[in-house]
Amino acid sequence: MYEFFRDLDRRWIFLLMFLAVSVPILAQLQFPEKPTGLAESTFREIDDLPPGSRVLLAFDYDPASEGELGPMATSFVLHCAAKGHRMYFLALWPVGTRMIEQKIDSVLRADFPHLVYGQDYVNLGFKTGNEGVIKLIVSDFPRAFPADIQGTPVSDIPMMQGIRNLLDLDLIANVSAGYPGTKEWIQYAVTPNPSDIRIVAGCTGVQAPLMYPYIPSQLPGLLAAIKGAAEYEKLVMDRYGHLVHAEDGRVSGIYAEGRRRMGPQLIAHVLMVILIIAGNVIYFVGRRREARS
Amino acid sequence: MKRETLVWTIVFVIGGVMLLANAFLRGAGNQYVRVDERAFVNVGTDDDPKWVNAGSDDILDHDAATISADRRVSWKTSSTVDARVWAEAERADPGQRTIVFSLSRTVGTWLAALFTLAILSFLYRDNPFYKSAESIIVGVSAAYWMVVGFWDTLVPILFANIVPELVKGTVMPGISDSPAMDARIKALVALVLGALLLCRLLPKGGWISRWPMAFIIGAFCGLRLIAFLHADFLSQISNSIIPLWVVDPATQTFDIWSSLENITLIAGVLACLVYFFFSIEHKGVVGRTARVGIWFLMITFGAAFGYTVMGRIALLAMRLEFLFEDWLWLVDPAGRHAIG
Amino acid sequence: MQRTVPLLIAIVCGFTMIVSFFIPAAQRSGDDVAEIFNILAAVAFVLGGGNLLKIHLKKVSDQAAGWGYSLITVTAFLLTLCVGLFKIGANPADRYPGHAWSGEYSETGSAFWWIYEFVFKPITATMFAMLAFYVASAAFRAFRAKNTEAVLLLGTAFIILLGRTYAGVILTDWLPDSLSGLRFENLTMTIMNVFNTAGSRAIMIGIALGTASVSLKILLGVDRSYLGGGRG
Amino acid sequence: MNSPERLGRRAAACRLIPIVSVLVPGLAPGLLLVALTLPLLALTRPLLAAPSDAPPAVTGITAADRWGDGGTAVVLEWTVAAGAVPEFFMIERAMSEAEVAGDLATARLERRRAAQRTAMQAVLADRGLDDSILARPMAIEPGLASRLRSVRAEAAAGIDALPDDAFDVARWMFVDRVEADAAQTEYRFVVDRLVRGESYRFRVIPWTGTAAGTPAEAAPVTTTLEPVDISRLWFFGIALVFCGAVVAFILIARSGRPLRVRRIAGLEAIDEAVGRATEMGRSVLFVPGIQDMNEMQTIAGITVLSRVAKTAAEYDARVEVPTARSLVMTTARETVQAAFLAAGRPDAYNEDLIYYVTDEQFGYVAYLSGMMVREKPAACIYMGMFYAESLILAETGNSIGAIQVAGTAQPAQLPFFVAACDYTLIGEEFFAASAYLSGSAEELGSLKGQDVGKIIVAVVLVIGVVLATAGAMAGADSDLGRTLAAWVGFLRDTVLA
Repeated sequence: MYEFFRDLDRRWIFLLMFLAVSVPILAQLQFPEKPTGLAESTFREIDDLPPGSRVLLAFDYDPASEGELGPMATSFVLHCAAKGHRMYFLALWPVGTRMIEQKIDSVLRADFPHLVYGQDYVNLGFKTGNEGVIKLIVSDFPRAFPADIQGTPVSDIPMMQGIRNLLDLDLIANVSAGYPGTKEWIQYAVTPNPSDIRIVAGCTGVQAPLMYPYIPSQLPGLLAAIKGAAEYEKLVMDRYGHLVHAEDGRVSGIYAEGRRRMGPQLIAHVLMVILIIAGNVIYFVGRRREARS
Repeated sequence: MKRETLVWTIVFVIGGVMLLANAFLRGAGNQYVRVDERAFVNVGTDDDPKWVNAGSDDILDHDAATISADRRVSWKTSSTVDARVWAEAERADPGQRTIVFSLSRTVGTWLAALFTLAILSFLYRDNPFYKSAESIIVGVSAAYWMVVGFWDTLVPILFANIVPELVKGTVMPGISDSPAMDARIKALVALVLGALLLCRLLPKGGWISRWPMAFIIGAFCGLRLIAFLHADFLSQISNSIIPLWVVDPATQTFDIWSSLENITLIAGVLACLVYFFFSIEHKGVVGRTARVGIWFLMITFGAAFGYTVMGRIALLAMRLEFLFEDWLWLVDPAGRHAIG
Repeated sequence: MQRTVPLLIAIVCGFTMIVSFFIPAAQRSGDDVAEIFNILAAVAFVLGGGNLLKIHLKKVSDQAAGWGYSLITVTAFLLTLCVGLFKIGANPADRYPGHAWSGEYSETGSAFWWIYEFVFKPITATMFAMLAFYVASAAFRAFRAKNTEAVLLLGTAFIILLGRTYAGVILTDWLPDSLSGLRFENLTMTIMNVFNTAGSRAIMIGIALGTASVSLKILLGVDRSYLGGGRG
Repeated sequence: MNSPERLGRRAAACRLIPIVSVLVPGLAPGLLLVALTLPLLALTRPLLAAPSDAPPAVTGITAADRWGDGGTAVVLEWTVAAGAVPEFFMIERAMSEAEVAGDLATARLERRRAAQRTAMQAVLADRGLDDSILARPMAIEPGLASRLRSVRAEAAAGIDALPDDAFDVARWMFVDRVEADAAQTEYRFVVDRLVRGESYRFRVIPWTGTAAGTPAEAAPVTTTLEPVDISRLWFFGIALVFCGAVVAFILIARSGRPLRVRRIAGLEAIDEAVGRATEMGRSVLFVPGIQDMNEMQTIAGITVLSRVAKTAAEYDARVEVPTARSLVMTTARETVQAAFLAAGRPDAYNEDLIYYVTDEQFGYVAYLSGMMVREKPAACIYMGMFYAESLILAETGNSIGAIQVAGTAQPAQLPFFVAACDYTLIGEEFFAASAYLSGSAEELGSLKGQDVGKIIVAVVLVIGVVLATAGAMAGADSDLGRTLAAWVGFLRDTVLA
């Protein structure tokens, strides 16, 4: 028995890992999520705003990180729509516009058909210039975005009336996969105006460690990787899930994407932990046997 | 050995039959595309063409009836759509031609799935499927980066500055035919160095290829020396200049936790630096400090390991989702294939 | 001659780059050198690709062991090269419909795109995904509490791994608020902000010094091994 | 306000009606009203924006080229009257003729397109058609097409006839926003990222709440180029001290004085690994990372290869070097050939063992994994820049039971090498490896120079931290606290900038 585990063929471990990831996908396993502090504070930042507040949704990511960030973006949009906030979409990444359109299609047009473009949400599209754009909209929004993605001047868009600069918006919700992203929003928008601009963000696992220094004073809410996405998704769906149920009670799969992707993640992490423990048990048993002999 | 071969053959035959049945009975793995036509009309002369998009308002400024067919150009583009979209279009208008089945992309999806399986099979042991996939990727990727280097570097930076007329007339109609002087000089220098580099192929005089290598290594040594000292060295020191006595700005009282954190941070940086010290053997006080330094490094490594694991599992999950969702249609959580 | 001239070239180029950093008029020279390097690297594909062909064709002609795989490599290489260099299946750019060659070589729908999408991407992505298996096997095999260093390494990884799942939340959620610093999520934060920052800072300072020192040795001609000579 | 501008605004008002009604058919009437009033609001905006509480204009504004740079920055200075300090200032730059002309051309084109669309929609509406047929313009019947052609020409001519000032094109471009402080009356701001040798005009507008004061414009200023970048002088000094220390120790070593350095465990392992490979009759695999020759880690890896190859030549072991870059292959061949020559075994050198695989990271890894499993090298040495492939290589190497020594300065990959290899050279140790392996006194001298660098870090760090701590203990409001904070600021922003 001990010998078997000591000389364990690593292919058994590979098989376990394969099962740990594939079974939850095939079974569409979902686990309960117990949202942690950061996801809750992200939720509260958006939820505590009075209905009709203005929320800037900055989608700075691309299809490569869609796996981790897509569910966050979906939940942000759903949450804002459910609360009746006005949504201002923009992107500092060129392909960000595609991500915006995708979420507008799959969430707003599909489940909130009563929302009106130009009144409840507007897609301002992509603007080149990285942090320069952020600096500019902090003081002069219409100069950076004189028109929306279809070229309609902002003066003709009802919900853009009275938007002089970023300080006129109530919250920034940023989904970020790198540069430019959350770090730049914090450095150039929040840091100079700590009392006027608030931001919550969702970012990839690789990015997350770099964001911790900003919590909580500059960054009150952070969703880190797929785990953060799943927790926030749960909070939003628990409170507002009834709004997106179809007549037959079915819910579109996109609203469970985060928790679904967390299934393989959780099992695989637990497997990793078990493997570390098992490895050490074998090591110590082996040491004791050696000592005895 | 014979017996093993037989077992594997049976496994593959049964698996293959099931895959084909899944494909033909359920349409699993089928790919559909939306076809769009792009058409342009030359409203200028043959020598000085002026092209107008036949799908835009601008074409209305010209009398289309008078433009002969040989002055029109058109081609089709296609973009992948979900099977559900195709099914809906078919239901609305049977036999429609805008959203159609794509054989090349369906074959591609199958090929991609088989390659995925071939690579994964290496985990069991080395085998002909893995070897084939490996041979293919070595050939394809070497050529891929050569093509990228040709079209993205050689053509726009080298050729466009050395033979601008030729490049403008063929592949990059948008460039200027009189490039800036400094761009030309740069391109010429690169051309000469490149030619020297290729001297390696000559039977004699291969040593001359050391010149361009010396240029590269020398120049980058200079650049990196400055860049690392300027960016990493100075900025890391600058970021570490923090007070060990932290006062909470809100309450104006001593903040013991933040102070402890800062003290640990500075002590950690200094201890790690002692570990990297080469002049003194790691004994006595220095040895003990270096030991603390190594502890900090180990915690750093543990943290990086833990954080990276999460992303790696997500990568595997994405690959398996491709197999189960896009290829086999075993699961359909987002309702992409649902027909009916 | 064979060794002195290149050494002089390296020294002159290196010191020119250093000096130009302090002279505003020359501060862009680093970008120029980078551009020239890119061109040289692209030219060098001739050497690399030629070598690849030479090795595999030799195997094929010798009928050496596994020559069939070499044949596959050569075929895949030449096919991709032709498809990409001749822009097969790529349409002209919308702005220049009259120039058949003006299109993007990797345009969606072109043959080169097809190879990228259905051959290159799945194989490289799966190779990348293999890491999930290897981290598991490394965790089982290498994370053993042999000494203090190993305990710290695996302990930190353990906390972070657990803290990133539901399991971690359950394990420490009962802690009262006065001990909230010990909850996995807060522990993670302290590890990242204090220990990880200290460790990475020292590593980065060390790397900067090491890089500068190696550069200097080369520019002073102390280390000439890159020229295939000098002391060794 | 002149009449053409009114005309322009009215044209804009006409244009937006169809757009809005397309968007929200149900709400069209209400929105129409909004849409019609918006341009009016826009017209009255200048009137609303200058209420009586607008802050007074700034005085004494000057713009000067910043000395000691590449002609990329201008220093603006201005003052405000005490007691009338606004909330913040907006800095603006006058746009150049070319910029204005470009914007104007774009605006004209857009306006023309919109006017033509509107005119066409009117024609179509008369015939009871909607504008969906415009999606396929080539299919429109000739009679209608010719009618559309004529209204398009009319509309275009109408827009072309408008003078330039009918277009609302900005003449000033936003640069930055400067927060004001009630206790401060003199302000200084550096406008960066300008073009050398250009003439610039700047203006400063004070703002309080939503009210803007009158802009104050500075005299035009031309950016000039200076021979030396003075902002980098401190850095020059620090670099000089460090490089001087390295050079000094190399000279000391040359003079023959013995230098002592500590041992590094991983390095002895390299010779051992090559020896073991020889005994077992198997090869040594050397991987110089996946980056090109412009990366210092690759160069450092090649210098280690040079020693490995020499040892291998002496032991008569086989060293295989697959590379991911063509230039690395070229350089590695030179290096190994020379090493065999130096070891007195030029005949044993085989060029074909150093070969190019592919530039693609995972293609290279796929090849290496397969090759390692098939050829089972006895020792695997990884020295250079690595990314995600580090663990794939190290785990595969482990599975075939090879001795593995790794060295990299890529912090993110160190954990994987540390976990899976027998020995790992961490960061700076990796760069020191070639000096150790060569055993030459000169190269060991350079390591002493690096230690001087570490002493500089420690000294500066301790001084800075002591100053910052003393400042914090003295309190930010005390004079001492302020002075110390200023010193820390000088250290961080000027000396270490």
